[in-house]
Amino acid sequence: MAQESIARKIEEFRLPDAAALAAYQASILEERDPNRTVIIVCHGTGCIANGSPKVAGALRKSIAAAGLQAQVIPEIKTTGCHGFCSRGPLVILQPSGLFYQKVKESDVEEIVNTTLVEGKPVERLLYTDPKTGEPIAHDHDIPFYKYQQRVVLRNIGKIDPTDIRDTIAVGGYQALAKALTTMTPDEVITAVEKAGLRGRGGAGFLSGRKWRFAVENARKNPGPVYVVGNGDEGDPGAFMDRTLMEGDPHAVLEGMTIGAYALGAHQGYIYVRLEYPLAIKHLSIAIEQARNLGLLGENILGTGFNFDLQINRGAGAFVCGEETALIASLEGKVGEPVPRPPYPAEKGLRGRPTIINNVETWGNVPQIIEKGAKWYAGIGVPHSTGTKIFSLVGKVNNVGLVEVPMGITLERIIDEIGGGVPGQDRFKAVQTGGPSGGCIPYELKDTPVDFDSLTKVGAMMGSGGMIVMDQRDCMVDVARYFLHFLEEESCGKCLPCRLGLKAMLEYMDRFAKGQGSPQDIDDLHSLARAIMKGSLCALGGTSPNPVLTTLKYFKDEYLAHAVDHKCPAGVCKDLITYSIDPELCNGCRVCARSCPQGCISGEKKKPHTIDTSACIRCGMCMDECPVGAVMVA
Amino acid sequence: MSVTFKALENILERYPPNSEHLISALQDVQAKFNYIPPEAMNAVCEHLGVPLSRGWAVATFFKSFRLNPRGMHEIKVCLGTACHLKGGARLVEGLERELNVCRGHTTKDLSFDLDTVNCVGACALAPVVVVDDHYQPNTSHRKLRKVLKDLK
Amino acid sequence: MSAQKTKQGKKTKEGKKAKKEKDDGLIRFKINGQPVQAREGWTILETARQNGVKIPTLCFHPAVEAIGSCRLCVVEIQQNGHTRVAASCITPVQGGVDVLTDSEEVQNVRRWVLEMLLAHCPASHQIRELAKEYGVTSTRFKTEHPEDACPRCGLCVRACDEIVGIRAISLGNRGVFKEVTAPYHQRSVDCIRCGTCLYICPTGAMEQLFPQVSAP
Amino acid sequence: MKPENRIGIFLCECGGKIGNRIDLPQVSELLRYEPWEHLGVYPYPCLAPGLEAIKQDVQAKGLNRILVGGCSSRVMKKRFTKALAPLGVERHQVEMINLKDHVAAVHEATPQELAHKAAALIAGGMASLRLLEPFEPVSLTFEGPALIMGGGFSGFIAARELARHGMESVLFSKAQSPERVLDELHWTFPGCRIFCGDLADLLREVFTHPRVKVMPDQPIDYIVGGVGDYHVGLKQPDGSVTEVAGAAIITALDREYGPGNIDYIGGGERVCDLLELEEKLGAGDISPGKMVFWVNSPQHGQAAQELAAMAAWRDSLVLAREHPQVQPMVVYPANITLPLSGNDLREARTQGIGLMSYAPEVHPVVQSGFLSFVSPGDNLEHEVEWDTLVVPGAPADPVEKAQELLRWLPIYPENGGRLQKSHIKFWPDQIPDESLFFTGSAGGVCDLNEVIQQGKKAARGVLNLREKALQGKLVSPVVVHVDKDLCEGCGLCTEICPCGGIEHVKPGSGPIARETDNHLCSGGGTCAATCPYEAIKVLNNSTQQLEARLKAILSRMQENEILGFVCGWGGLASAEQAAVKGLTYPKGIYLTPVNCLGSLDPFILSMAFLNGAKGIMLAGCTPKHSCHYHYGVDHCWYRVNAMKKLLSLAGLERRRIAIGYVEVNEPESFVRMVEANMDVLDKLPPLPQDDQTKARLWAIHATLHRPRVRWVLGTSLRRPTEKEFPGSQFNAVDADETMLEVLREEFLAARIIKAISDQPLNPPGIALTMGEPVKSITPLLPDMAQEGRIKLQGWEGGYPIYGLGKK
Repeated sequence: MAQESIARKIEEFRLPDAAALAAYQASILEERDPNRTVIIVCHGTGCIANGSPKVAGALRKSIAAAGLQAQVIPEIKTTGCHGFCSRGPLVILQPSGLFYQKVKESDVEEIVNTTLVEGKPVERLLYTDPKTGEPIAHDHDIPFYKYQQRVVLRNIGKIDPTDIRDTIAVGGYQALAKALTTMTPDEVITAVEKAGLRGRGGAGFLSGRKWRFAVENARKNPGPVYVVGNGDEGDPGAFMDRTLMEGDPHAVLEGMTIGAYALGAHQGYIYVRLEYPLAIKHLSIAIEQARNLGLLGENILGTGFNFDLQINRGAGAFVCGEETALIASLEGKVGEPVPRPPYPAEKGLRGRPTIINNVETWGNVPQIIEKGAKWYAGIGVPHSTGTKIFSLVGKVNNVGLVEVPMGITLERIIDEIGGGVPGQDRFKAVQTGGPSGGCIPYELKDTPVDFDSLTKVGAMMGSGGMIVMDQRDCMVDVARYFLHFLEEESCGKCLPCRLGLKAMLEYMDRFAKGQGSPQDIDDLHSLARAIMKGSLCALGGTSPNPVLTTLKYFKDEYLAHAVDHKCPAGVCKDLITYSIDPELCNGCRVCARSCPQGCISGEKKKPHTIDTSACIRCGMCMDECPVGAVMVA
Repeated sequence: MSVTFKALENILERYPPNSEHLISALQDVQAKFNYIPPEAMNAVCEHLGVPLSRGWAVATFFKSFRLNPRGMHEIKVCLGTACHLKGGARLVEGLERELNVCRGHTTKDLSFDLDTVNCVGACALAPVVVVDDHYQPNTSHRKLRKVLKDLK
Repeated sequence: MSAQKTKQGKKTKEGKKAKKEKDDGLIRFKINGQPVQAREGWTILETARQNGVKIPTLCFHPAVEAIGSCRLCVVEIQQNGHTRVAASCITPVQGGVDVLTDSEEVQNVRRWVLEMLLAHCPASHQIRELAKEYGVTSTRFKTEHPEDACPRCGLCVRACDEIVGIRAISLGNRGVFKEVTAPYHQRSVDCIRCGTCLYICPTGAMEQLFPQVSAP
Repeated sequence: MKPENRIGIFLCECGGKIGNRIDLPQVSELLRYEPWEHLGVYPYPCLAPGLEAIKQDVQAKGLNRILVGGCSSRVMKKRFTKALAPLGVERHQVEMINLKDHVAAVHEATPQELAHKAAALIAGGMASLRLLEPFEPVSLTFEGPALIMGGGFSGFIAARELARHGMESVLFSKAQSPERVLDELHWTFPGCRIFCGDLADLLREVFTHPRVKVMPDQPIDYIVGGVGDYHVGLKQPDGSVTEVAGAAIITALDREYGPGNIDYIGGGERVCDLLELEEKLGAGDISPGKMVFWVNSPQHGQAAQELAAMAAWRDSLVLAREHPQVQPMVVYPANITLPLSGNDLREARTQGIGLMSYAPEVHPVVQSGFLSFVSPGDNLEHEVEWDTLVVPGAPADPVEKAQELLRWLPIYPENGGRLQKSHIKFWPDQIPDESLFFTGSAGGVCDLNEVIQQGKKAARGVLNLREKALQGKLVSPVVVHVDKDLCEGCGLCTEICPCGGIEHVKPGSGPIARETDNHLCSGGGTCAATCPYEAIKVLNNSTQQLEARLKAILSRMQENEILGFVCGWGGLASAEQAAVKGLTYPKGIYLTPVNCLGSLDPFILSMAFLNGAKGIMLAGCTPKHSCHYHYGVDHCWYRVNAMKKLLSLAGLERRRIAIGYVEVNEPESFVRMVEANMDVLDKLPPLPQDDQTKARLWAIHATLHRPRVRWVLGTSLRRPTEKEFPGSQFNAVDADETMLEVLREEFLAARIIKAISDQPLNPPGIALTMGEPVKSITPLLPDMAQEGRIKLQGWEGGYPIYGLGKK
């Protein structure tokens, strides 16, 4: 694909061998003063949107203005996402680890004067523990971080993703060097097998076995082998791949290169969603820098091994996360899946053995090589080893990205790390595994989060989206939402999926309208089964999950809709009415002005009323009301 | 302005005549003309040796491709799960009324595109709306109205 | 006559090969309990038809490559304990398995697909016939386009590509909006009006579509 | 030497679709005495198990002729040929008889009855297969430059592409320098000044490139030769003719624009058309003030209007940049679409360019200094002020160069003056390679950028041919073969060949035998059926094969049944579609598909009657619109017309033969056609079998073999575009009577010959056998004797005795 050279800080020399890499790392560490303050300003999408670039700029200015003595002039580093997005923009001072949250441009002056000059923390910018109410000064003490175990995300937030020197300083590409110089391809595969690494993309297939299979096929009919990094993170409510690619692109590159070495591949592709421009940019820079250092391309680290990477931009199709569809689009075709077998590991890109792994999976590989399979297998639980990154979103206090060892219970993630549900004592359900995952009710809060346990309760690990829902969320509506999503994303190749999703939606719409009958619920079951069994690819095969799990755990809600014509959560438009609480209403007229139907009346400074006959339940008034006087029932 | 052969040549020269590059080439075309003009589509297909029917199928299959001229400003409303739970759907409906255009289309005066996107991966900021590549975190009707006014 | 010579050469060679296959090349399995024999590369559907077992199809035609999209031809394949449902038109034969063409599971898929087709292709009498044949006479689903007869199986598109080689038409758009069209919904001037798509269309939908996709 | 025939017949049950309707075992029984090596019935020959069985039989029995009795050859043949290719079985060695759609599905009759029909059709197929002739494809050389003629702009880009890929080209151009080309550009592409910068680079590259030879454009004297080896003769000013040789010809023709229609506006200097404006722009004298571009003249069509609007928009941009004292505004009809994006509007805003659309239903009105139009937005009449009013130029016909080229190249003017090359509606595998290159806006109103793409495409096509030639893969199958001994070099075939498959000869080179260019030939067969001397043969689709096939079929038909010919497009498709739709029609019609009705030799028709056909029906594509061989169906019309005349001369009913037209998707029409025709013929008795009638039918047959008759038929093509009639005729009736005259005379002559074929006779004797008055034949006899068609063998009782020469 076309790449204008956007690399910065390109080294002008190649690393002739592994020793040179070590030397280079040493030299970088050499010139860095470990005691020098480094101000880290998070430049994850979240923080950027909240204005972190402004903050960084302001910092530079006022530090220059403050006229500190040379040796204490801090280095300002813009890094990838720290995960704690709900508290952005985040500013962290290293090595002390002082943690400032929700920093605004206006706070910068104070930070510089108080912290840098006087060396005291700015109390009001610290994170306060909602439980104790105590301010917490350092990131590692904040529960959100305390209970995490960061393996794949270890560097994110510490390094500048656009500067390979940072990566190398923290030991990047050491695993590659180790693999290339001290291990045979077979040993690498064995290591991955022993580590028990499972695909982080969704199905959780054992990566090592997949690789072995591909190698055998390549031996049977010789020719090129390809590796693909799947960064087409289509699951709504999931952004760990994005964070990884934006914050530590070299980890992905290194993992893929090691994999390529193990598989004897010389060309690789990273398939990134078009909606992730920053990820594309950082990866391109990383590739450029790695090439220039001889960590990618011809004769890597002087070992004679050649491997190069190319970025393909996704074009907007969820189904392209399915590997055969992804291959189709890599070949410039319509992204329709083809039936498996044959699996890509046998006949993939251009009909050759192809290994497609999620970028997070690739991100795990260097660690396995560096620290050893034993160490890795020690993390998590048997059959689900290592850690998994989750994007913890929805109705939870600490929205953000968390990496935890497999096997940790849902409750711990949501309560300890996530800090519980805002305004309510318990969550209602957790949706995992993206649109074709399932909803797990509060009752199953002790379910350990690993591949098999989640599948057992009808959900799935998926790529790691974890959406927390509270009492204000209607499960019928949620299921409907996912169905609608899948209907839009269905490629339409096979009938059960193309027509089936539409058909299921028809049932759901009936429920949402308060129509339908218990009989419909049984029909829906049988239809769902037909779609599951009949569909051509995984997208269709798993598409009924949201319905089936909600039916399983929240059947009463379905009945409430179908029989009592009520939406307990007050979401489904046709079953709710908006009204204004005269107690709370201060007559500011905002709602009246915002109402597209003009069906809200009332004099200034006097309580308003809604003419429900004309109301289209668009919810404008509720969203706009400054005092929250609009109620829904 | 509509396609010029020079601009096209500059794009096509990047790709060897191989059907594999269809999607990338179309993406470049879209980046250049901010939609895919028919002439450009023909040229790309011709150059890569794929039948027009396939080029068309690909361009209509993938959501990111636009076959009609784009407006001056692009509004993308995120409908990811988090945003959905926090009222993303209501935002779109609001904008549809505001601009009097359906999602996925361009206002008659070509001033705004209204699009929805499955997830921009900024769930912490839900509901999110992306206006001309600027994220509008935790946005609301009122905030959006202001943003649009500034653009006009 | 050069053809003749080469053939002589081939004949003996292939002849031997054929013999060898006779000895060991056979794949044995069961369809609905009835033992059948097949060869490497045959599909379950082909073997079934060879043995007079009826399996309904819509998107299958011998003249073009099968893509297994209509799922009417699904069968249940039982192999030491676990079973799977697969489209027989694209599933190669496999020794030792039990293939069921009319099991509970299969019927469930088939019935639902047919019922949904009734709602979406109401104008096709071929589909109504097929549905009736499998006991589906009414549908629970909304019919939005009463004149629609096209199941989007893409046979016409594959025919125009694989048989004719013109590729005047394609399946545009995706999912529920999928449609058979010529580029830009204009009548294609590339179309040679050979009528192959008309002939191969299993539901008669092409009759309506042809004037829209082909310029006289 | 011809390989011995080893025919294998494979009958398809089609899972009952055929098996239940036709008694296939009985079919085998009926074919028992036909010379086949293998005959079998299969459930699904087309599926893997079936194909495998066929392969085994082919190998085991060394079959080299495969006949599949199944369904549509159009759809299924590839499947079989592909499977059998590895065994060395060639495409033409496989024949398919469509039992499903021509017999099983369309007739209400018992399986036994249908078995008879099936057997007849299969026997016909076998008879045809038996006459196959093996042939070796000819590989072509492809050396020398590409000749780029016509002077269209696409020629330059083609030349550049070729040059860049290391191929020489000779470019004929009026303008001899980049500047001159650009000066004249607006005559063909108004509004393209804005590209001048880029275009200048392009042209400079072309004019200076060592691999491009730019030659002054000269009148064309001739273009002869074929793909890989063309020779073009150019008339020099001094009258001499110089010849240029090349491997391929790219014809680049653009449509010119004439002065716009501004008389009805008046306004003198202040009103002009785009062309004038561009000349002013070139000269740089632009008067300041409001300049309104009014896109008018709907009569030129939307495409032209869109182009004009684009031109106006582009010129406005140029003005805005170079002449800020001008405020341009484009007023265009609302029913055309401007491909402008938000960015363009932004630019327009910043540059101060106005864009307004008017409701086309109400024609705008020009006043002095104002233009009033109705806005589609508010249905209100608005006025714009103008100091200069600009209207588009009028698209004219293609440059006169076109006329010269059309005489030599297979490019045809459509109604509306639009040019189009042949080879537009064929199966790709009917033509070996794309080797006809025609580009430019003469093929249809289009923008410069599009024309440039066309130029590139043409160049790529030429390069592809060269590439193939380098690998020795540039081969043309021998489709048409001209018998040098029979050919008299009359050139009729070249005249009527729609696809350039028969080469031209230099003017004044006299009657020399024709060469065929099988790379261009599409196997339409019109030439073969027309050749007065029957010197042309379409290999493996020959008239002889068709004759054999029909004889076989006729011999198995009952006396009340009729023959049907369907052309491979409209006729065949609609016939088979009838089956798909489940329509039915009487089983008494035996359909024989032919490539195009134009390939039906006239004597095939007479032969059919001679062999006892009760009647004949022909179904082809609609003339003008959809005959894939341009005038094939028109040729056939004339032959049917002649046949009718001869029938009535022979005292038989004209309506025993009828032709009809049907489109590919009109099965109902086809069925109606058949039923109507059957009704007509049911009312007629079978052909009388008495000697008199036989003799007359023989005479008809002989008549249609006569070069004189065939010549008249060949030249009497009913061309839709032609006002004139053959010879010096000036009206249809006249023309028809001449033809009738010729037929009457030749028919009589043929009957005379028949009369004396057994033993010599004197005039009264001849007249007696013929059942004609003596005086009607006496004038003819001496001439015939002179021509040597009959011999004067002596005198008897004062009467001359005529015979055929054998004593």
